[in-house]
Amino acid sequence: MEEKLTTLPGAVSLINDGDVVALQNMATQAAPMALVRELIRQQKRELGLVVLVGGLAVDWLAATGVINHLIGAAVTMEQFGLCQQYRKAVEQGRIKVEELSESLLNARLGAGARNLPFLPSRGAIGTDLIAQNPHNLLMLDDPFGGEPVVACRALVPNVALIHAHRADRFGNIQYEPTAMWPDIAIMPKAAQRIIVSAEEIVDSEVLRRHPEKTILPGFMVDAVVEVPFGAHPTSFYPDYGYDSKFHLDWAAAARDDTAVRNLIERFVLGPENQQQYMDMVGGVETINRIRNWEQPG
Amino acid sequence: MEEKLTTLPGAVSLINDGDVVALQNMATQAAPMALVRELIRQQKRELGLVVLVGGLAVDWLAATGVINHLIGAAVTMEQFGLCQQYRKAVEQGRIKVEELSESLLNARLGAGARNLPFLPSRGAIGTDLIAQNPHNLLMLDDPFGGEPVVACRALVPNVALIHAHRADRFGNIQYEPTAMWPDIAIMPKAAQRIIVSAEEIVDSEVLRRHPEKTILPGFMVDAVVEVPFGAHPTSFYPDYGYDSKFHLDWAAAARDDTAVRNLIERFVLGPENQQQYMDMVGGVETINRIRNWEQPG
Amino acid sequence: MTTDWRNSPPAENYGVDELMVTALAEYFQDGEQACNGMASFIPVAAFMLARLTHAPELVWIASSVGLEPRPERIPASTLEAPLWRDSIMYLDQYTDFWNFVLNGRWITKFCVGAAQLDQYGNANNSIIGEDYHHPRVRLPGTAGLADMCSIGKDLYYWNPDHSPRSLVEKVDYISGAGYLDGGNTREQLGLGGGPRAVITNLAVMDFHPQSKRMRLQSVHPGVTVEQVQDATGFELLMPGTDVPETRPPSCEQVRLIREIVDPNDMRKRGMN
Amino acid sequence: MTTDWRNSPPAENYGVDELMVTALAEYFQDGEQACNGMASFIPVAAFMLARLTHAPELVWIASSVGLEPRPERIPASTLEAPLWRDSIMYLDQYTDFWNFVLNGRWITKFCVGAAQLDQYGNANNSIIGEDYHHPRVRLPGTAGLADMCSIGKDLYYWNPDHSPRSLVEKVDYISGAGYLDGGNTREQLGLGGGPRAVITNLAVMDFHPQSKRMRLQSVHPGVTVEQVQDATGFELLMPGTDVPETRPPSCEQVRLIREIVDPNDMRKRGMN
Repeated sequence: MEEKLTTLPGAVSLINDGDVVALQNMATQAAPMALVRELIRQQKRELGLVVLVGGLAVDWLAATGVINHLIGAAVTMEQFGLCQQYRKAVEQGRIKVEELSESLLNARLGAGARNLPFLPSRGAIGTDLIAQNPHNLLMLDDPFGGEPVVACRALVPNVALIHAHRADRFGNIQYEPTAMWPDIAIMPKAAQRIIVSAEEIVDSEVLRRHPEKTILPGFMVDAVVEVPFGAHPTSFYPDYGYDSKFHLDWAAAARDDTAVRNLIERFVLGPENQQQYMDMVGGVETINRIRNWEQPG
Repeated sequence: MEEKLTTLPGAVSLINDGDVVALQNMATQAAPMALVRELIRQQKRELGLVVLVGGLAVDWLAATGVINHLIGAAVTMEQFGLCQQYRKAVEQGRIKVEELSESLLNARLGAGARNLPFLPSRGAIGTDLIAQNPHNLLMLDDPFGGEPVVACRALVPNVALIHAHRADRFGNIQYEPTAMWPDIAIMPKAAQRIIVSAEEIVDSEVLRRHPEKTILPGFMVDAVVEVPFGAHPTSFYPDYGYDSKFHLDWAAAARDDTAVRNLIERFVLGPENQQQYMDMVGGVETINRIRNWEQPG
Repeated sequence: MTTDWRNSPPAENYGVDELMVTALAEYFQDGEQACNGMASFIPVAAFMLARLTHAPELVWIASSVGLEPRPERIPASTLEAPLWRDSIMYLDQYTDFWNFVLNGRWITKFCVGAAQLDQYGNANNSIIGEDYHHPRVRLPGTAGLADMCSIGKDLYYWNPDHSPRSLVEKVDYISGAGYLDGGNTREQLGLGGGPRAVITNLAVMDFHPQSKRMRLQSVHPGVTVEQVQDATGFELLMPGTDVPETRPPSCEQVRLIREIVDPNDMRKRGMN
Repeated sequence: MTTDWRNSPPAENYGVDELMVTALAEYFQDGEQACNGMASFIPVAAFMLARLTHAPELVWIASSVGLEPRPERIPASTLEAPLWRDSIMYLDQYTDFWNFVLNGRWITKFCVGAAQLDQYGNANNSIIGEDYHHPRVRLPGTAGLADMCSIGKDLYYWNPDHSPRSLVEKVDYISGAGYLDGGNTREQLGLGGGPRAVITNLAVMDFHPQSKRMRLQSVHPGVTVEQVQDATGFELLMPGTDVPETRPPSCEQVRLIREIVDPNDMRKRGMN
């Protein structure tokens, strides 16, 4: 099997300015945050993002000018509120948004994965989403005489970024049983390249003990990197919960550009590796807190 | 939760003459054979079958006049050869066949599951399958200007019959990691009713230990029956292998109507319950053999 | 867990959050399936309460992930694992949940919060302003709302801040189809289901069967019809008779909410 | 497992089954993905042999279920668990395998057996006879063949019984699209890929680049061109030069097939 193991800089160097990047992310869950920080460190520009529900990662990428458009169903940090940097960028016209409902996004990605020109959905009929987006969404008559559908044009992201529980050095990717959102179930299958960070790199023999947990075969994966706590500050069930303190600090700062710059400098640009990052965000104290899924209130 | 536990006769009494029945079956694998035998005992008539790849079950149902049409991608017992009773019935015009490729069948069932009028595929373009079947397959232009697709009309079977590893009395169905063919992954989701036989009925607490193994929620399932070795003589990984001896005996008899009647009488109509059936097919000797996946040659 | 909730007298002390929970819970019955999404403390409390009282057979799919979970109490997120980890089944979103939802036979009722809701029950969670590409406010986005609104579901809107900002004559952007321009304009698109009720901190509304305009159904105890109308950005239709009072929670319902379902008062986070 | 297969001399004693395995194995290279279906002993032996010799990085998806399995030997079924149970990944058919296959970037070569194959590489596994609803012979059905033939795959037909019954001028029913009526008729439907080679017990054939008619590529040692033509139900095109001989298996290849890959001679079950 072909070697896919590399470093964070090496993995992210596979991404080009202008790429459309599918990002695993559900509000406060399971985002490949170490890969996202590396995107910022490498000063990528004019990226498009594909998200089901983007969270803090989107706010960071908006704050640092990495992205200029977003295709997705929502951007929010759930109980930590809206993503203020993203919101401001959209309001100022710096980020264009192609808003899709979940079924329309799933259909666009499903078509991309299966090399179909489109897949139909019956969701979102009657909303403004469809008339807004004639390039990718068209009403289509049912050839069998039933109700019309929304034809959703195939979406093929250039890259998918995901975080996984474990992988081998050949890019076979395993995931523990958890909420399998479409961002992990269909985005990578639609993308041209797949970059994975994993909590741990293990011997292939470990994967063979549970072949049902393998979600992506090595031949589909372009790069894999070992990054413990690579989803911090988002949660990564069952390993660790989201970091409330970190999210609250960001939410408190995110309307203030200076405060934002300081946080980005401190947590994104400052640490030279994951170990330094984890020390910076609280080290063992934080690790113990998120491992116990302790949340304030 | 609502009680779904019943008996084989009770479960199969939910099926009406003329129903279209989706049958889990891959050549020699994982067919709900106890439910199939009960269909024959209850002398159901004019059933349609939906199969991905039908095997011995289809031959039994053809031999006993239970089915008069079949929608599927193939019927074969792999190394045990073609299903001769089915073959003869088709050649004599007693069973009509709507032959679909796997991607077309998946598309028809996927549309049925998701309440869409159709789903597209690019499979089978250029074959005679499409012109043969204008009621359910139509070439359709891509509204975005790309290549045309085959629109595959939604298929909603009246009933899906499946065999599972375990279930609770409320119809929550669990499956061990194995080959998840489309007959288990999409057929039940498309069907109006679901009838399940399971190797064992367990307390719901047992299911909670592995929620990722639950493949169907109780609210979708209409009836569940405990039938140990309910897939015999097909295999049911990891529990037991296919019964080569049984398949060979059937294959040797299947061109001879008298021999077929004798086997049906002996194995299908004779035994009054699963215990008697298992005794009839060789009891402990057979059980030990199939548990060890021992195959001749 | 059996409690004498049927004979429990009306509570004297309760919060409007608790009243919203009990009002919403009434719509969910045995044999139905309910699911919740993000930041949905009021619906989650309503489902959990319904299961403890009148609808023990209500199926709950927590976070649209976990079937029949048993969280000890409502945690700080209605999307994260503490809510659903102890489940009978984990639903894969792409292959399970969306198949079940789109099928049309299951999960026929859906609870929604919307930044704007108009007199025909159209919902907006996308943008405030005139220009989609330069909005005055970028809202989170439609997520699954646009789907739920167009695939035959009955929709129950909860709104903890009944105001002319949130209940508007016309939404700036339709990110969830209600009755569109009213009358039969929704039916003409072949859409079943639709908005059924709007439960706010002041009142409960439904929709007129023909015109599909929003109609006052009941006012909460202590709230006047005038207060409701003043807080609404369009003219509410009135019911044929006098406007009744929303049934207050019973003592037992309040006890269950406070002691069992939500001792950490997460539902108050849903309130403004 | 490293063996000196590169310098191994041609075998003197080998069966045509072993020659078919080595001929098919040549088409599969490092970095590609191969999958097999039912009763596919010759292709499975070819993949396993290729991985032991020239293509150690050939990815194998056994039974279209199991990624990189390590069966001790070929079992009695190429679809059942003994082949794939020791895998790195179990591919769910509906959500994994068909997504990967349809995607077009992976699993670009597919091995096929067909009851009838015609001069343009159209395949029939459906019916023999004139009347689809009253066929003379009901064959098993197309299974995944119709898909593989239309979604841009390169197709490799194996046929252990080269005869006018199996190689026919025109198939009774097209259950797998080859070059249709030849020339550019396949391209006109927007179909990429197509039949690349036909490996029988007598010869190897390919297809003429323009006319798309089947063309003799090599005859197996000891077989004459006349024998091949006599056993074919239509006129075979001839290569520009003399018809070469199919390369026989090497001693080491034969040893690997007999001792490691298939000591139970399952591949002979694929022979008539």
